[in-house]
Amino acid sequence: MKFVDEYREPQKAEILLIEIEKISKTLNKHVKIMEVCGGHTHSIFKYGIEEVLPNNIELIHGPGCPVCVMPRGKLDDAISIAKHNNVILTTFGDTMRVPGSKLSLLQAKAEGADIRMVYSPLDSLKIAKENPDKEIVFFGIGFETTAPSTAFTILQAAAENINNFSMFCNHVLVIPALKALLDNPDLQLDGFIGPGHVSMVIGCKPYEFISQQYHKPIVISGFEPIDILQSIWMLLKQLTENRCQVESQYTRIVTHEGNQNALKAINEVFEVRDNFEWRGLGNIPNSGLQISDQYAQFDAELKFSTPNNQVADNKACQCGEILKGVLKPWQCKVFGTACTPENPIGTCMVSSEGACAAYYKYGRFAKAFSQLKVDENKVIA
Amino acid sequence: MKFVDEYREPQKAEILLIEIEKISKTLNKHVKIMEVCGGHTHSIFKYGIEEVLPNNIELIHGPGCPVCVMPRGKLDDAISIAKHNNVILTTFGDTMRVPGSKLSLLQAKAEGADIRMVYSPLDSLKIAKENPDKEIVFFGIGFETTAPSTAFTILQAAAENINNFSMFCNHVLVIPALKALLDNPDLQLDGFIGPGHVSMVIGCKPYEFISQQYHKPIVISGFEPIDILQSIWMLLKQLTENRCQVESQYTRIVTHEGNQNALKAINEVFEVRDNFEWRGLGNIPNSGLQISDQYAQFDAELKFSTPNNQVADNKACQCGEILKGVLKPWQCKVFGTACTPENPIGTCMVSSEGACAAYYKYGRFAKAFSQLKVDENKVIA
Amino acid sequence: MPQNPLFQNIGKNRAKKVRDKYINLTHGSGGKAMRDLINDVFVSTFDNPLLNSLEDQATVNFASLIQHGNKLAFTTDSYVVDPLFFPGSDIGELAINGTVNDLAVSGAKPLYLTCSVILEEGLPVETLRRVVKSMQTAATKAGVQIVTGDTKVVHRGAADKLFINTAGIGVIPDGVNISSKNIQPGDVVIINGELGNHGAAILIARGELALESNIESDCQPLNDLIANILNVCPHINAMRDATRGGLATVLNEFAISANVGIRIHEAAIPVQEKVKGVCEILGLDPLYLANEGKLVLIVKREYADEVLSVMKSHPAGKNSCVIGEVIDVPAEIVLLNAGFGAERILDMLVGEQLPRIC
Amino acid sequence: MPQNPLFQNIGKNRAKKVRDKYINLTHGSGGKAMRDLINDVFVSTFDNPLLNSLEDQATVNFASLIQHGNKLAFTTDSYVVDPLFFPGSDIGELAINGTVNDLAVSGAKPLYLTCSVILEEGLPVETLRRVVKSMQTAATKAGVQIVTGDTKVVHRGAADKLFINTAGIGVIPDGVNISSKNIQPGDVVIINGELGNHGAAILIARGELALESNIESDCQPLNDLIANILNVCPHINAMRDATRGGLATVLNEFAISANVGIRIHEAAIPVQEKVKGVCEILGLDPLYLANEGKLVLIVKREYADEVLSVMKSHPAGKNSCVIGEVIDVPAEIVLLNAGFGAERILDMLVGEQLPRIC
Amino acid sequence: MCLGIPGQIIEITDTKKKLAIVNVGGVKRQINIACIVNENHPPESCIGDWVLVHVGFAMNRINEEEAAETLQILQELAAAQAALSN
Amino acid sequence: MCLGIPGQIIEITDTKKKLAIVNVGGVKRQINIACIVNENHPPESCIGDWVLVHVGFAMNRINEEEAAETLQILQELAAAQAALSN
Ligand code: SF4
Ligand code: SF4
Ligand SMILES: [Mg+2]
Ligand SMILES: [Mg+2]
Ligand SMILES: [Mg+2]
Ligand SMILES: [Mg+2]
Ligand SMILES: [Mg+2]
Ligand SMILES: [Mg+2]
Ligand SMILES: [Mg+2]
Ligand SMILES: [Mg+2]
Ligand SMILES: [Mg+2]
Ligand SMILES: [Mg+2]
Repeated sequence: MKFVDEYREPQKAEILLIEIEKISKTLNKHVKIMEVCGGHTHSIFKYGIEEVLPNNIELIHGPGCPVCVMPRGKLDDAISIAKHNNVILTTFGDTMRVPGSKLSLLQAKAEGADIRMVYSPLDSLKIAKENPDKEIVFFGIGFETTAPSTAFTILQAAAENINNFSMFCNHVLVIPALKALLDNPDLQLDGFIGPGHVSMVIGCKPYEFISQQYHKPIVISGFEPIDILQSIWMLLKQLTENRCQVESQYTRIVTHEGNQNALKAINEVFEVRDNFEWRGLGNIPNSGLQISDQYAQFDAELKFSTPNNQVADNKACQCGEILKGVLKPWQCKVFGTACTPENPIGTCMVSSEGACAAYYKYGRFAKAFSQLKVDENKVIA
Repeated sequence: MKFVDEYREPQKAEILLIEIEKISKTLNKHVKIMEVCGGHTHSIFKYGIEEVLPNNIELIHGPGCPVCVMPRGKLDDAISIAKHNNVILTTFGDTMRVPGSKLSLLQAKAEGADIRMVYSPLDSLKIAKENPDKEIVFFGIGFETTAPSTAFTILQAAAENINNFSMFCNHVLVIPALKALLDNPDLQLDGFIGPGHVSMVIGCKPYEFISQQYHKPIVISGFEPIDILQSIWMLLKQLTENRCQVESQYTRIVTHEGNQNALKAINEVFEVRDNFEWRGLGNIPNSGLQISDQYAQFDAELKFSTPNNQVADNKACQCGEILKGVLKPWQCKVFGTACTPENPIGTCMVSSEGACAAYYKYGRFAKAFSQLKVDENKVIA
Repeated sequence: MPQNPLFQNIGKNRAKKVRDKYINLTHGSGGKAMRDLINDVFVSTFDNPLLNSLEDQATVNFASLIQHGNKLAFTTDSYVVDPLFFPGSDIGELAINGTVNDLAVSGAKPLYLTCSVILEEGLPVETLRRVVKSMQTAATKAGVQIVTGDTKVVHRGAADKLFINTAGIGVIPDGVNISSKNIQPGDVVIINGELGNHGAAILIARGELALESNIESDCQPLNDLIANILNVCPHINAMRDATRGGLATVLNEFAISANVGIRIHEAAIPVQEKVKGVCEILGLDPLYLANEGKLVLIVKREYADEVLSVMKSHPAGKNSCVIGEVIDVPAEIVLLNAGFGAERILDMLVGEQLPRIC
Repeated sequence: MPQNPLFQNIGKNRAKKVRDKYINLTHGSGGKAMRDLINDVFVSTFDNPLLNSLEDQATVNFASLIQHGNKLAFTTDSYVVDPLFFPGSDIGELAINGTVNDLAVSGAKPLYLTCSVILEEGLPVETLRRVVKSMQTAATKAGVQIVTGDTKVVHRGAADKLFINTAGIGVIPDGVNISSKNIQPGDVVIINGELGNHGAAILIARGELALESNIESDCQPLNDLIANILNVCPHINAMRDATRGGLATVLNEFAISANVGIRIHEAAIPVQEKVKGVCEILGLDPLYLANEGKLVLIVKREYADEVLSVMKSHPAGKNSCVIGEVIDVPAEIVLLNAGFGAERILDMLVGEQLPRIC
Repeated sequence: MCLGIPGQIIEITDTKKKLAIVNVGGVKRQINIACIVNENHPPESCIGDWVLVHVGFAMNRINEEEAAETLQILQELAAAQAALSN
Repeated sequence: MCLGIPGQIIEITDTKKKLAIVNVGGVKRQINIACIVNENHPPESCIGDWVLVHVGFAMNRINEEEAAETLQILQELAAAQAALSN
């Protein structure tokens, strides 16, 4: 596949690894790089990138998985809406196994709630038209990447006058979260791998505060292994050259200004919430979106009363520390024992973009493997 | 079971058969007795009574099976009601396999109509309460035996203010049908076995015209084999004694005046239709019931528009002649070949109360069996 | 070996207890949740070496089979009964006994069964556990092992709670040749007890007709009874369990298959008073009602007494009796003798007495 | 014999064609409608002497079995795939090939299958006929006979259209001993072609995701391919068809069962471009996608070339290739080599990729 | 269709709606007794009554004396037949 | 969640609602192209465009020149490495 296969070729990875090796030697210090986006976390583990990096390059996995940062109370709210007799809750597959305080959506579905996975929020409108007697509620989650699609969906519903559709809006914003992270004194980072698809919408400009106020370099990156390796290399170069700039490796997709149509739709349909609770990170000011007054008729929060409880995380759960990059997954006591992808305690164990799930699923024993590298049994070089 | 087992004892049957044998010899002529009620037809075949009667006593099977006299158009109407998206049609199991012009209720159900068998019309009210969003329509059929139960059901619906219940009323009356039969010059009968359960409601009085105007004897009978044999014996006695009276063998159930509560309910809820079409018999004046104006809100004919077509019977079908007692089932060309209980062409082949079905199911080869009576292989005497 | 402590946990982490209260789609996905369900619910209950290997198939040496006879019997039935639990039995016991009986009526010693379930999303896991335990109890009683299986989960509304399929194999002893083709005029018809209990029990348990009674299903394995019969009389002509469609259906199948007539005698057919009550209320005929532990056998008249006496001495045959005889004409017809000289045809069932009884 | 002309018609009247357009409850009642359905749809299509006797079980002499080997293989699977017909195959072919393959992977020659169907009231009879014909076509192709069966009909809404269960028996030749317990470090992993076609085809056929592609299911019988392999190399260590849960699941099952590790190489695993496309769009992994004609086998390295060459010369194995090797540590773990020195765990599926694919 | 079956009323469940439990050969069901009650025979007095049950309604009380009389006729016939054959 | 995948637009199905068919490795789906159209680039002109697809939307056009440049850097690195190792 064009624009995919080229960025997965092992030979290219090897070229970059040689450069990274070289430059990390010249740096001669331990370097902590945070990949902000869960998509990157997933790719890093799927392709085993962490394992092939020099020992002094450490990747810290950031809070950029919308599923992982979803507080339990919000799940409970979604379930309470879904349990209404005449409601069909539509949602991306990613949310199905996230534990609420009692149930996940998957379990609520098993108990009888009509919950349907959709590929696109637009599919909800089709379901709404096919089920005029039902209320269709889309469980909107995601960062700036996804917000344009839900905004356009609401605009489309308004244009077509679809009155039995609404959205339970839980969009979150990357920039306020990054600010919160950077203000955390526990966390010492040397640079960031920037979220490629969020940046496709918002452009490179909004990151300038990172280089200007916090003096950290950031490279906005694509999601294929070559993209990520190249971004790491670019970051290391900034570090050796004592630069701290907003650079983009993902120039084939990301522009400086972002996508104007997408931003316009977001601004039209949504407004920024004063405060939004992130799992593990607590309330972050101006970090969530809600549906604007003009489109209030599509706001499920106004159509349905929800428990709207703040539910404390499981005591054992260290997701907050994981999301902040302060702890490694295996430092959580329940990692891989009580907390596994099949029975997650925290959200980081649910989506394969969560650091805990990624470690468990792909790299559980990565340290162990390093001892096993030389293997005479290999049949394929 | 009390009031049942006593009337099924073979020894008692043998006593009566001896008397019948004796009396039929003294009569010394071919005697044609019509059992009016399908319940009798069913018992006669189930217990093989026809076979054990003397050769000069012939039983003619009358039109007293409410399923058999149902015209195809009425079935089509019921199906058209059932096919409404929000309708649940409730019905006695007996009607399920009756062929309409295209489908039976069983087939309409298979094609998606919500049709439910109930034991009692009252069960429809329960279904109505459990399904407030649906319209529940009871397919009311039956003679005077059944009309009180549907009348009380409507009274109950009115008392409880159940607005999503109605009835498609197809009740028919025995007396006008008997009059029509007696006026048919083709049919020469010597006497009637009267319908025991219809008479339980209407009493013995309404039959007096038969003895007084048409000078035929009638004995109202129970449904067990002893009841029927005793009634035949009583009829034969009237014939030898040149009497023609309304007698009752079924005195444990039937009174002279009938059941006043039942009659009152019928008169309150229903009124007599000027005309009603009977399958095979055509229109018979004053032979059907419809819901009275006072209970019009429960009249499905007013709630739903139906095709209301008169549909001609299949050309091969001789049901009319069978129902009038003019032909024997095996004289119909399609009997047992194209027309079988599993694929009935006419209604008389559907219910086991229909003469054709009874012959096919129980007595198809009765004539042949008479040659096989002596059988040395019998292990049980 | 690497020393990472997490690494040591692998084995322990692999097979888990099912913690979900309700079956969900992941339990049929082929992944971990399914593996856990299979291990925790099925394998731990059915627990036998053939099953525990968890290959895609069970394998048995012919050597161990041939000791029982010279022919293999092979059968299958799906069970969709509603409700799942009913007085006297449940779908699990039924799924074992039904298939055991279909093997046993060939004279076979039933040996190995499969268990394939279709689960509806939302089924309480506890319900499944109960059913599976009931299957194992029945299997133990019947002396069979459940050696391989399959699990599917379908969306809510795509199945009704739980369906089970069991297939079975057994071995027919040398010299036993049971087939409806063997039936000859002069043979007698024997049954092992009262008819219609299962069908009546299900009907009442369903609750739709609001009937109340303490009728219990007759669900029971017949293989031990049959082994006893074959012990004293290997020359049984034909044998079948009277399940869906009841006695009337089995007799009609026999009559058609052997091109003979069969006459039975109403007065000789045992039916419980309560079952008669249900039939009278609803206009049903107990001869068409389903049974799940009723044997119909056709033997030469000369063996009848011997067979009857061994049957009566077995708990599953206490009320055994002769109910009729095979005749030459009319062929392919079953006759019912009403007792006062009258006979009538007992035809195959037309329409349905009851759906979802097995 | 009596001369009544009606009497002469009995035989003819007994077995009828099914005239209904849609399945209704009487087709599962045990009565005439069911008999007609069985005769007209199943028996007339599957048509073989073992089935045609219409007893409650099929019987086979051991003598005819033993000629093929010394062990019996026995398996079952239920098929609930939605939709019933999909590019490249349908539920009927699937129900034969799936069970044939579960037998064949033990090295057995598949011989006899059962066919048990659960039909939803309202199913077009024509749909059932198509499925049954497809079963027979597949059975003929695979060289097996359908020898016994069962039919149930449930109310509309109590099942989704049509479910099939097939159980199967086959015979394992002397000297063949295939079991995941045999797997040893040093063995190599071979598959017979591109992965994920079946799962992707079903997903697209379902239409819910509004994807369009001409991906066809790989549904095919593997018994002939396997017989060829065993011909040149009876010493296959382990073999399994990669169905629900995909290649990843089979390899994990192997690793757990044999207490070994397995390493596969991403670059060596064949996946069609279109299947990759579906996976990329939906975030799925082709290694977890279902297949219905894909064999995973583990052989000693010394046999690999020979096995591969016989596989490649068979139509069902044209794209066969070695994809990995068995290692001693980490035990019970499957590793995926990404190609530039990086390795990661390929775990069992958690959650579901797709429901109702088989 | 005109199926009717004898049963005995064993319990009154709702005097207002006139509902009772009938026992038919050991099987119980709730039925409506509106057809058989009046001022002289109120619901409470129906316990023990034998009735003819049709589609969930008690249609009439069964007259035990009349029932006995009907059977009595048969006994007389039998006696006469026996006398004759002796 | 932020999954995006390159595909090529092969057909415009609804210019008003801004719907088009995208081809991803031989698999087609209808997507919304509202994010990538404006006066200068109306729907009709999108055929042949490579776009990044996310939850049924074309989020951005893919810049082929930029893509080539990114890879060019790698080639240069490779060349340098080759030179070095020679
Ligand atoms: S292991 Fe589980 S509980 Fe612990 S931090 Fe990770 S997701 Fe949270
Ligand atoms: S055989 Fe059929 S068509 Fe002929 S009269 Fe009887 S029911 Fe009517
Ligand atoms: Mg069977
Ligand atoms: Mg029991
Ligand atoms: Mg069976
Ligand atoms: Mg059987
Ligand atoms: Mg399976
Ligand atoms: Mg299997
Ligand atoms: Mg194919
Ligand atoms: Mg399988
Ligand atoms: Mg398999
Ligand atoms: Mg069966």
